[in-house]
Order: sequence, then C-alpha cells, then structure tokens
Amino acid sequence: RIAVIPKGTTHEFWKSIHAGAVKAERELKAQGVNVSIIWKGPLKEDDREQQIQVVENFVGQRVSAIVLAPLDKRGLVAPVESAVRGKIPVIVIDSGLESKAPASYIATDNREGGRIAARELGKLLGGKGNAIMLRLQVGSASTEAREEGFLEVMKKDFPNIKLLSTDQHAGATRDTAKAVSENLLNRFGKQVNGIFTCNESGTAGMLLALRDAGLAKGKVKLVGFDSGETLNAALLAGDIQGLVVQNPMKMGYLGVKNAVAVLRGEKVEAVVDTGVGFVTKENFNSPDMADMVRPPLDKYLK
Amino acid sequence: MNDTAKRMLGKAGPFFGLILVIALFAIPGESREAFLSYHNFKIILTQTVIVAIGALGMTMIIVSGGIDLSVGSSIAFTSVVGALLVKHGWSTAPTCLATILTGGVIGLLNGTAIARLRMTPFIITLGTLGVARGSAKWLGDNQTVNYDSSPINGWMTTPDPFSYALPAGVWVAIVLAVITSLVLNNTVFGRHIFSIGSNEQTARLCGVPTQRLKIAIYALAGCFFGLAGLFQLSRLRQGDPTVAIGLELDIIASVIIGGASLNGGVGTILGSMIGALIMAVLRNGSQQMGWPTYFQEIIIGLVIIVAVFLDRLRQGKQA
Amino acid sequence: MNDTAKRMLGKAGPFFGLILVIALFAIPGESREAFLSYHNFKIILTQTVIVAIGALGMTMIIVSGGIDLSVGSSIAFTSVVGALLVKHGWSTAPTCLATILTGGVIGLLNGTAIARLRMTPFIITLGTLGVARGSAKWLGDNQTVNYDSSPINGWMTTPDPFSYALPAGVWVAIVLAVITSLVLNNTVFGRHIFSIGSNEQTARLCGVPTQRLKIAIYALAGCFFGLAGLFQLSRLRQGDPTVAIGLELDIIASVIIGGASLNGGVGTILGSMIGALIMAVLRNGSQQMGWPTYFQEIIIGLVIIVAVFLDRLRQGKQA
Amino acid sequence: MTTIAAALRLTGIKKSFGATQALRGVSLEIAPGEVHALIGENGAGKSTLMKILSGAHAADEGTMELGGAPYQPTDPHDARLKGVAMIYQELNLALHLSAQENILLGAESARGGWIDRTASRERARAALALLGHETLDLDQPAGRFSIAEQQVIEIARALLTKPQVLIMDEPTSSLTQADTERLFATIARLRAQGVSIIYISHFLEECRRIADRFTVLKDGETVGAGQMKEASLDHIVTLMTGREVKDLYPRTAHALGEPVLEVKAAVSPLRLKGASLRVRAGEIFGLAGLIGAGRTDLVRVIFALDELESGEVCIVGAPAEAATPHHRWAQGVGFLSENRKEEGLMLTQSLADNITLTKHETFGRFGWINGRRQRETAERWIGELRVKCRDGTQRVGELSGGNQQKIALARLLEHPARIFLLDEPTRGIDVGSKAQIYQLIGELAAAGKAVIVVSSYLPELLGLCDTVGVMCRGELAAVRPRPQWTEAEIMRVATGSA
Ligand SMILES: Nc1ncnc2c1ncn2[C@@H]1O[C@H](COP(=O)(O)OP(=O)(O)OP(=O)(O)O)[C@@H](O)[C@H]1O
Ligand SMILES: Nc1ncnc2c1ncn2[C@@H]1O[C@H](COP(=O)(O)OP(=O)(O)OP(=O)(O)O)[C@@H](O)[C@H]1O
Ligand SMILES: [Mg+2]
Ligand SMILES: [Mg+2]
Repeated sequence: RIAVIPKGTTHEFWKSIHAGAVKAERELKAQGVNVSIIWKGPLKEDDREQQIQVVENFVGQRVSAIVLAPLDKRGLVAPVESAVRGKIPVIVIDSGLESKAPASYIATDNREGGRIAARELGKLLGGKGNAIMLRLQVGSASTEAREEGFLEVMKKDFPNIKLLSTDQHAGATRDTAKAVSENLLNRFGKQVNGIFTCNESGTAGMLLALRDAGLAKGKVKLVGFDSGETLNAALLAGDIQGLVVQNPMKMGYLGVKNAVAVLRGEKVEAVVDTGVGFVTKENFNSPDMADMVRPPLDKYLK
Repeated sequence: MNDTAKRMLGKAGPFFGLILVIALFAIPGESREAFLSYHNFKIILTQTVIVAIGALGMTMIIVSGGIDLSVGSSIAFTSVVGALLVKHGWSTAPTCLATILTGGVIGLLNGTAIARLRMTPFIITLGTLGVARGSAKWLGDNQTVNYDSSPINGWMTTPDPFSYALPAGVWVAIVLAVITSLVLNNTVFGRHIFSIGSNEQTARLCGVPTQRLKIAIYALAGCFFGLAGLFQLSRLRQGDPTVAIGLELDIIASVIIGGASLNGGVGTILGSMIGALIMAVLRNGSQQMGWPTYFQEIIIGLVIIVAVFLDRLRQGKQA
Repeated sequence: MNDTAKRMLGKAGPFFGLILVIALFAIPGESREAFLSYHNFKIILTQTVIVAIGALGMTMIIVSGGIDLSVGSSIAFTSVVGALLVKHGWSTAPTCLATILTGGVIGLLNGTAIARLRMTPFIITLGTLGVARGSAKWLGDNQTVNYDSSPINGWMTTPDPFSYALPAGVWVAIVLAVITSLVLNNTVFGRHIFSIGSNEQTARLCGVPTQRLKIAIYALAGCFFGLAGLFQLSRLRQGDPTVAIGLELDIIASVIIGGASLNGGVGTILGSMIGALIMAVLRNGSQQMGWPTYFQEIIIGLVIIVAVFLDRLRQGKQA
Repeated sequence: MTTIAAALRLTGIKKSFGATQALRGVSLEIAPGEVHALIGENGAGKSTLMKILSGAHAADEGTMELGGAPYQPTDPHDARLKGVAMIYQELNLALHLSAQENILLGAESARGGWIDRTASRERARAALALLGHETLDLDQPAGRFSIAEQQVIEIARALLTKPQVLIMDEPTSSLTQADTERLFATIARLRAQGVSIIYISHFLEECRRIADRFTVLKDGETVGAGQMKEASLDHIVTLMTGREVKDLYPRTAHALGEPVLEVKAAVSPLRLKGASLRVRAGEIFGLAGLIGAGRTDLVRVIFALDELESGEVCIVGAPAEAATPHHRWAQGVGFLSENRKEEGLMLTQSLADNITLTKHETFGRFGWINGRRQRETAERWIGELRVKCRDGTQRVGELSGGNQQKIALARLLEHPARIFLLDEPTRGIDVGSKAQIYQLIGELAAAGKAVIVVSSYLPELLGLCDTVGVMCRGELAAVRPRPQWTEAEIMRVATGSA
C-alpha cells in the first residue's frame, strides 16, 4: 500500500498527478506486483498543519511507502524523518524538502520554469515596455521559485523592460486573484504591456480581469503557468500568449514507480527532473505537448 | 453642539467611516488619480456586489440574534449548481431560480435545525459550512465546472469597460438593499425579526411565532446567498467549489462594522452596505497604493478598528 | 430513569459525543485496527495539543462573554517571534518566556481596547487578526523563518515514533487544563469571569472590577495563545507566518461543542478539551477511512451537528 | 354559589421542572366577569399555573376548558388568538424596540404585512390612556424607561387585544398608588364588559378590594378558596403560610446616631433636579414618590452608578476618592437595584455564587474559594428568608420571581456594609417573608447601620421607616419624621398639589 499525498485535490494539476499514479499502479499490477495506492490530500487546501497530520496518520497506519508533494520544504521534515525512521520510505514529488531522508525527489525545475516565462515574455514584448508579475501567496515554495526565476532573467536579460509591480499576491482563489488583478489593471492598465502569473488560479483570475477591462486578445501579453481547460481555451482564443507547463502525470507515475523500486531494494535516482515546456497557440497540438496540456485523465480516473 | 447639526451628523453618520477610508487613499499623490476615477469606483462597486448581497441576508440573521458561518460554502455550492445547470443546457431564468432556491433550501435546513432542535446557530452553520463545501467539491467532481457561455456571464461587467454604465449586479444589489431595508423597518415580518433578536422570550410570549420566523429568516437569507452564488458564477464564468473560502468573516465583519450587534436586536441595512464598501475600498485602495501584502493586512486591520471606533464615538454610544 | 443512573450519565456526559465519534470509526472492519491502536491515539493527542491550549484561553474569554478571532494570527505571530529568537541565538528558556509573553501582550492590547474603548470584541479581534498576521509576514520577511536546531523541536514528538511515551506537549496541555479548570471553578478570579459573562451589569454593580478583569482575561488567554504558538513552532520546526489560518473557527468550535455559550456565563474546561478531541478524532478517523476529501468534509460537518445535538438531548437542556 | 357557565375551568393540573414538582394537581374555576385572586407564598406555583394557561408552558397532566370547550394552547400566540392574554411577572420587553412597538408586539396593525403607523400609534395611545399615561414618549426604545414605566407598557400591551380572560401576575409590584388606582378602574370596566380576570398579588388588601373570589395555593396545591367578602385577611394569611403571622411590621428598637451619609443639592443628567438629605447611623430612611419622580436616580447617584451633574455626595468617614460602584462597596455602601433581572442577578449562576458575589474574597485564602463555606452561607440565607429552592447549587434563573428577589436581597444583607440602599426591596415578596425582611432591616438599624428604602408601597414605608422623604418631579420635596406623615399627606406632596 502506497500513500500518495498531494498539496490539494481540486486543481487539475493534482488530478494529473493522480492519473500518473494510477497509471503506474495499473502497469505494476499487470506485471503481477500487488500494489494499491491511497490518494489523500489535506482537508484544508494549502494548509501545512493539515498535511503534516495526513502524513502522521499514514505513518500511524504503517503504509508501505509514501509519495509526498510537501507544502513546505521545512515544515514537513519532521513527519517525513519520523516516517523514514519507522522504516517507511518516502518519495518527494513536485516541491523540495530540506532533508536527506527521502529516497528520491521528482519535480519540475520551477526556477527554470520562471526563467522560461521571462525569456518568452521578453521576446513577446520585443525587449522593451512595462511588465507586471503577480505573485501567488506568501509561503508557497514552488511559486516563489518561479517568481525568483522570472525576476532573475528579467533583470539580467531585459533591462529595458520596466517592472511596474512585483509584490502583490493573488491569494488562494480565482475570485481573490480577479479582484487583485482588476485593481492592478486600474492603476497600471494604461502602461502595462506584459504580465506573468505564476499558477493556474492566478492566471485564470488575471485572464478574467483582462477580458473585463478590454485588454485581452493580445493587447496586453499574458504568460501564465500550468494548463487547464479554461486556460487552454483562452490560449487558443489568443487571450493568453503562452503557458509554462509541467508534466504532472510523469511525477505521479515516477513517484509510485520509484517507491516500489525502493521497496524492492533497488537503487533509484536521487533527483529526477520531469521537465517543463512552453505551450503557445502554435505548438498546442504538437504531440510532445500532449501529456502536458491534455493529460488523458478520463482513462485513469474513471 | 446644537440640535440640527447633531441631527445632520446623525444622518451622515453611517458614512463617516467610509469617508474616512476614502480620504485615506485620496490624499497621497501618486495613485490618487487612478483611485479617485469614476472607473475605479465602478470596479469597487462591482467587487462589493457579492459581499453586499451576502450581507443583506446576514444582517437579517444577525439582527435576529443568530449567525450563519456557512455563507461562503453556500455561495460556492450554489455557484457550482448554477454552472452545472448551465452546462446541462438549462436556460437562464430557470437556472437563476434554481440556484437561488438551492441557497434557500440550505438556509431552510439551517433554520429548521436551529429553530426545531434549538441548537446554537454557530454549531449548526459550522456543520453546514463543511457539508456544503464538501458537497460542492463532490458535485463539481473536485474541479471547476466549465460551460460554453451564458447570458449570466455578462451580469458583472459592462460590454464597454470604460462606459459610465454600471453592471447589472450593482443595480440588483442596490435595489435589493432598498427593498430589504424597507421590509426590515416597515413590515410586521421585519419588526418581528428585531423583536426576537432583542428578546426572544418576550417575542414568544407576545405571540410572535418565533420558530417559524427563524426558519423564514434563514431560508430568505439563504436565497440571498444563492443569489450571491449566482453573481459569483457570473464573475468567474465557471463554477468553482473552492471559491469564497473565509468569506463568512468578511460578510459578518461588514454587518458588524455597519453597527449591528452580535447579541441581536440592532442593525441596519444601510450600515451593512457601508460596512461592505469599507472593506472593498480598503482592499482596492491599498492594492493600488502598491503596498506590500503584509502591510495591507496590517492597515486593513487597523482601519477597521479605527472606523468602528470613530463611528461609536460619534454616536456617543458607550456600549 | 432512576436517579443514580441519571447521575452516572451526567458525569460521563461530556464524553458522550467523543465516545460516539470514536465508535463511528471503530465499528467498520478495515481501518479499525489501525484506528484503535495506542499509537494512533498518541497521534491524535499530539495533533490536539495546539487547538487544546488555544481552547483553554478561548474558554475563559467565551465564558466571560467575549470572543477572540485573532487566535490563529497570534499563534502564527508568536511562532515567528519564537523562531527569530532561536535564530538569533537566544537559549530555550528565555525564548519560551518571550514567546509566551508576546502572546500575552497581544491579548493585553485586545483586552485594553475592549474594556476601555467599550468596543465589541468581535471587531477589535478581527482587526488584530489582520494586524498580527500582517506583522508575522513582515517579521518573517514574507517567508518562513528557519533556524538550525533547538530543543524546542523535540517537544511534539518522541524520539522513537512507536514508543509508548507521550510527547512533552501533550503533558503540558493536560497539566494546564487541570490548573485552568481549578482556577475557573475555585478562585475569585474564576468566579468573577463567570459573573461578568452571566450578567456584566450585575457584576459591575456588585463591585467586580469588570474592566481590569477583562484586560486580565484577554492577556492571560493571550499567554495561552503564545504557548500554542511555541508548540506550533515545535511542530513545524520553523516559524511560519501563514500557519493556523482559520484556526480560530476550530478553536471556537471546540469550546462551543464543549457546551459553552457564546452569550457567556456557561462553559467548562473539560468540555472544551473534549470538544478539541472530537474535532481531532474526526479528522484523523475520516482520513484513515480512506474516504475522499470532499466526503470527509461532509461527514465532519454532519457529525459535529449530531454530536452536539445528542449532548444537548442528554442534558435535556432545551435552550 | 354555583357558577352557571364557567368561563374557564382547570382540573388536576400538574407540572414539574426536572426534580422540582411545581404543581401537584390544581383545580380552578372562574366565571365570566369575575375577578379572581390567586394567592400564595413565593414559589407556591401561581406563575407556573398561569403560564400553563397562557400557553407559555405545557401541563404534564390535567385538562382545561375555556367557555365550555376544551382548551389546549400550543403556544402564547395560540392562547392570545383564543382570547387569553397575560401580564407576566418578570418584565418582558424587547428593550431595543420602541414603546409603541412593544405594546403592539404580536398584534401589529398592518395592511398586507406593512405596518400602519398611524393606526398603530392610535391603538398604543388608547391602551396607555386607560392607564393614564397617554403622554409617554412612544418612540423611545423601551430600555430607556424606568422599571415602573416599563411595567405600564407591559400592562398596556395586555389591554390592547380584547381578551376574554386576562391574567395579571403581580402587575402592581412596581406601580405607585396613583397608577394602581387607575389600573383598578380599568379592571372594573373590563369586568363590567364580562372579561374574566385572574389577579395575582402579594398585596392582600388590593386583592380584597377588587376580587370577587379567591383561591389559595400552597406548594403546588389548592389549600383554600372562597368568596372574598366572607374571608378575613388573617384567615387568608394563615391558609397561605400554614401559620399565623401576627405582626406584619415588626419593629426592633433602635437609636439614631451620627450622620453617615450626606447628599447636597444633587442634580443628575436624567431626572434628579435637586435633593439634599442626611442619613444617620441606625436610621431607616424611606423615599416615596410617583413614577419617574427620581427616587431611583437619587440612590443610583449615591452609589456612583450615574454621574452627578452638580452637587455632592458625601460618605462620612470615607475618603472622597474616585466614586465607582467598586469603591462604594469598599466604603461600606451596599446597593440593591430595582431591576433584578438586568442589574441584580446572574441568572445562569448558582444561588451560592449570587449571594456571595460581593465578598468572594472572604471565602478562602490567596484567591482560592472555600466552596463549602460559601454553600453554608447560602444555606443559612435560604433558611432565614425561607427561599423555596432545591439547594444552594441551583441556578437562580429557575426560582420563582419572589424567591429571586430574596436572593438579591440576601447578597446585600450578607455584605458587611454600613449604608444600605434598597430600591424596592420587597418587590414580589409574599406577606410572610416581608415581615421577616422588615425584621432583618430593623436588626440592621439596631446594629447601627443606615438604611435607605425606596418603595412605592406606602404602608411599608410608614410601617418601617424612621424618616420619610417624598420626591416630586425630581426634587426631594419634604423630609419629615414618620409620625408626621399619613398616606394622604404623602400623596399630596408627591403629586405636587401642595
Ligand atoms: N424554569 C424552571 N425550572 C425549574 N424550576 C422552576 C422553573 N420555573 C419555576 N420553577 C419552580 O416552580 C415553583 C413554582 O414557581 P412559580 O414561579 O410558579 O411560583 P410563584 O407562585 O409564582 O411565586 P412568586 O410569588 O415568587 O412569583 C418554584 O419552586 C420554582 O422554583
Ligand atoms: N437601569 C438603568 N440604567 C440607567 N438609567 C436608568 C435605569 N433605570 C432607570 N433609569 C433612569 O432613571 C430615571 C427613572 O427615574 P426613577 O426610576 O428614578 O424614578 P423613580 O422615582 O424611581 O420611579 P420608578 O422607579 O418608580 O419609576 C429614568 O430616566 C430612567 O431612564
Ligand atoms: Mg410568580
Ligand atoms: Mg425606581
């Protein structure tokens, strides 16, 4: 029995990870290995304390292994180390953990994702103009890495692009993101040329605000992070110019695979990068983007 | 102070806190122009609609001496229901009706449990908070519910973003506020709400049907929450089961800032609407000022206290 | 029912809801063994510590007829302060003292504003909720505060996760609960808390120094929140400005589930502790059942209502 | 005498609250147009019986008939529709609502759900006019009125609907004589219209004056009934208490000492327009006056509950430091509010906690309370004042009205004060216990304490006090030794017709 613990359960991103894990489970079963995965997120989304409780509870149940997307790089060290001490191997996916205890770390290079976003936005703007970066939430490690990657490249490679605002947070939901976006666009709408938003809900909120303010359709270039039904449609409609996408299915898949491998006593790679892509209207239908933007969720989750 | 001046101040009174907050953002130079524009007030009004409609229902509940913690979850639930109905091809009018009534049914259940089982509203609605949120995720299959398009999508924006027209949602909120205020002050139903909030025992002994009344209050407030859910749907153009988390605190705060008492018997619709606006202006203004998020939180907290304090001072009410 | 049986039930009473909840998860087959193990109860107890310590302070406040919404933010703020102190090389004892006192100072400010400005606790502490949360992020520079290591880290775990020993935090919570309960029931201070919650006017007329008393209550409760922040620090091993968001609802719910009334004058520490345990068992149990998250939310909501309802039934209290 | 058609018939009514059996099988029969007095000690079950009649409680056993048809009200609303209205003993007002709204509560004038303000105002005025209070400000929130005015509002509410049966549970407990007279006139008028009235009062002479018949309750049982004209007062008292009460106003010999309290030209922002008085140790000082004359204001000012606008209050022998209730207790001044529900009792707390609230500190060491001694003290007072209750741990809210008053009084008597301010101390207390309380007050005076008694019950003032002051429109109009006063003289000064 392998526990797979995401950060939340409602975003499409986590569904893809779930699908990947199920895919691995089915493959292994077909090979005659008896595995079953338990998919369980924290009850309150994005709540560290809750996720710690989930991990503790699984340790209490003595599952065979844990695949975890930690909400915090330090906060979950204690329960993970306690699990490993209890002879339960842990595979970390998606976000890092400051500990040597986990057997393997499988993730997107978020900082690199931020860098890609900056390069592409810089290109879209022709290296000049005004840009805004909308952060997600205080304390969210993966998005903070994206934000830092973005700022790093912007400062280094595009000195002529002026950053109008980089310290506002979109908050937890699409609605809070939309309100913040509206307020920012009211202030800077006349000057801004390009915007980077660093996760799905933030991008969705900004998209709505741009449409309402009449700034969509490329008048203001929007580069987002992660894909999803709404965002894909907006990309094809030309309201979003590009999305940095990750490969969550692969994370889930490799997470379970590696967990089984560790249980069998095999060696696994300590760090696995699942790669990022940049999807635009043009390459949307190309086959190498398929897993990233159109994960076959129905095949595994129904 | 002479009497006319006092009465004038009394009338302008509820706006006191609001004026204070607007002044706070209007004085400094840089962001002033953007903040004081007509267009920005349009944005603020639009952003207030959902909280304001929720606060209408919440005012009735709080005046009656109750509380409803499930409002955020109810909004999420009803917006998911609305999105599913649109997705299944229902036309606009039945969708709206069904969404509002869904909110009404949640309220009806809350009210029935509170009135018949005589349990504290806090516990019942805390339970409903979980149940409604869970059910919303379940209905939405843990995802946002997307649909192609619907006239509902246009209610919270104007076709031309720079026109002087206000979105339909703003008008609906204003009209409902006027009606609710009239009902609270001038109908038997309204006065009975005040009476059970002021002294439930007395109301019962005087022949006010307290149980039925409570059920009616929660059900009606539920309809308001359903309507708020509908506008939430219109704003996001998708049903989102995770929306409006923690909104109950914002809505309750609006009502309390507006002068209502959690002990019941006191409160006005005008006050609650101004309370809702104060919260919205604070958020909008401090974001436009470009303050860091943590600083916004601090300022908003302080201004809430100061605004209410000044208002109490003005009223000379020391209780 | 005969008298002795009734009295027995009365004594066992507060445990009623808890037993019910445990029974709920103990009956079905699959997860039963894991759920009913000693080790799992150790986990549950550890997970209850922070809410329980918060509930101690909150019980005093609610019994006095007040409320404190800022508890979650206070816990975050004090845990950041604690982490910074450790990082700056303070040793354990002064760090603990300073962290607890930080909570006490927040409570002192709340209490002073409530008693002297005579404003509703709801508004004041809603303001503090924002201010403390913002200040925590500011102090932590929008990040978690990390430090190398500290003895504090060990207070919420045992070296061997499967040993029968309980972590220090659990013992601290138990001892404090006993002391607080004794103080509430057997000291002048405690009885005065009940008196102002039951009828503040009367208490004032009878010479109870209501203002000073309120300040003392909030300050003391603040110390409890500071202690909870310390254990939060111990649990996360970092100061996290975003921790414990929404925890106020959990803590207040525990107290209300435990039989206290938001109108003041009623409440027991035993009840509140059991309320906190009920919440923790519900979370733990429903996770172990392997239900989907949304289903857990629904069940937890329902069970809270049912547990309180049965408890009220048992007491035959219809108010 | 046989009643032809009873307007109301109750048979074998039983009711218990948990372990307390309040009614053990009471029967009662009332004819149309009859005024029926219901008499009994505190806690005898009078209010409980009437609450069953008005639908506020449900009976455990027994049947009721109204106008020959079975009658079983589901709630007060139902009872009111069926023609039964009640004035409750405890004031029942929604304090945030205006006087007008309180009078019309549950019976609003409305068209299609919208309140008709003009009609409402007229009806409220008409009801108040019956009581001679048509000038009351209808738009003030009820909470701004004095207790006596609140009582008037409460009575007006019951007169509003035209009931078949009107129940009055101690309507005059805080009315002055003039108002009582007007109420009696109204009662006579209603009786002439064929309304049956059940009248509960601890003022037996009132009952004698207006009632046709009476029923006496004791410990939840009927112990006697008959024609009022044929029964002597002593007979009724003996039925009530089960013993003979010889002297209703026992006097303990006491001597007057040095002045301990001086009030000089006190003026308050509310009603007090000017009062000067001097009270000596061992003196029982009575304050008489009409509703709103400012008696309550005067004692509140003395106790520093309200601020003085001008003038001075001087507690002899105490430093003139900050005046707050807290300090007043420390200076040896005790105060009993006329409003026991709002300012007198903690209804959710135990008898013991209530009685010892002002001196918790003395029940133990280092802030820890010795619970046993606290309970012993409570038990002592329960015995002394004959409080009907389970024991000292019962919650005060569960007691009958008169017994609650006894608890509020017990707290004050327990406190080691030098000066006692008693605002309507015997409100709602039965005849037998009153005598006991007068005895205790006399003993206080004998021990050299000063006592100020505010009362609207003139026989009480004349029977108890050494000195009586009469207030009129906010001014202390005259202070004279008791022998110089008669009831008529007090009324003459109080109404300002001198
Ligand atoms: N809600 C209650 N809970 C428990 N006991 C009650 C309750 N109400 C009344 N009782 C008890 O019932 C008995 C009768 O009370 P009731 O109020 O009818 O007395 P009463 O005759 O009206 O006395 P009084 O003259 O003091 O008003 C008392 O012993 C009282 O303690
Ligand atoms: N609890 C209270 N708090 C504040 N003010 C009060 C309170 N009770 C009474 N008052 C005020 O005191 C004044 C009442 O006059 P007061 O009660 O002194 O008259 P009184 O002569 O005692 O007559 P009675 O008590 O019979 O009405 C009113 O203005 C009333 O508003
Ligand atoms: Mg009575
Ligand atoms: Mg008075």
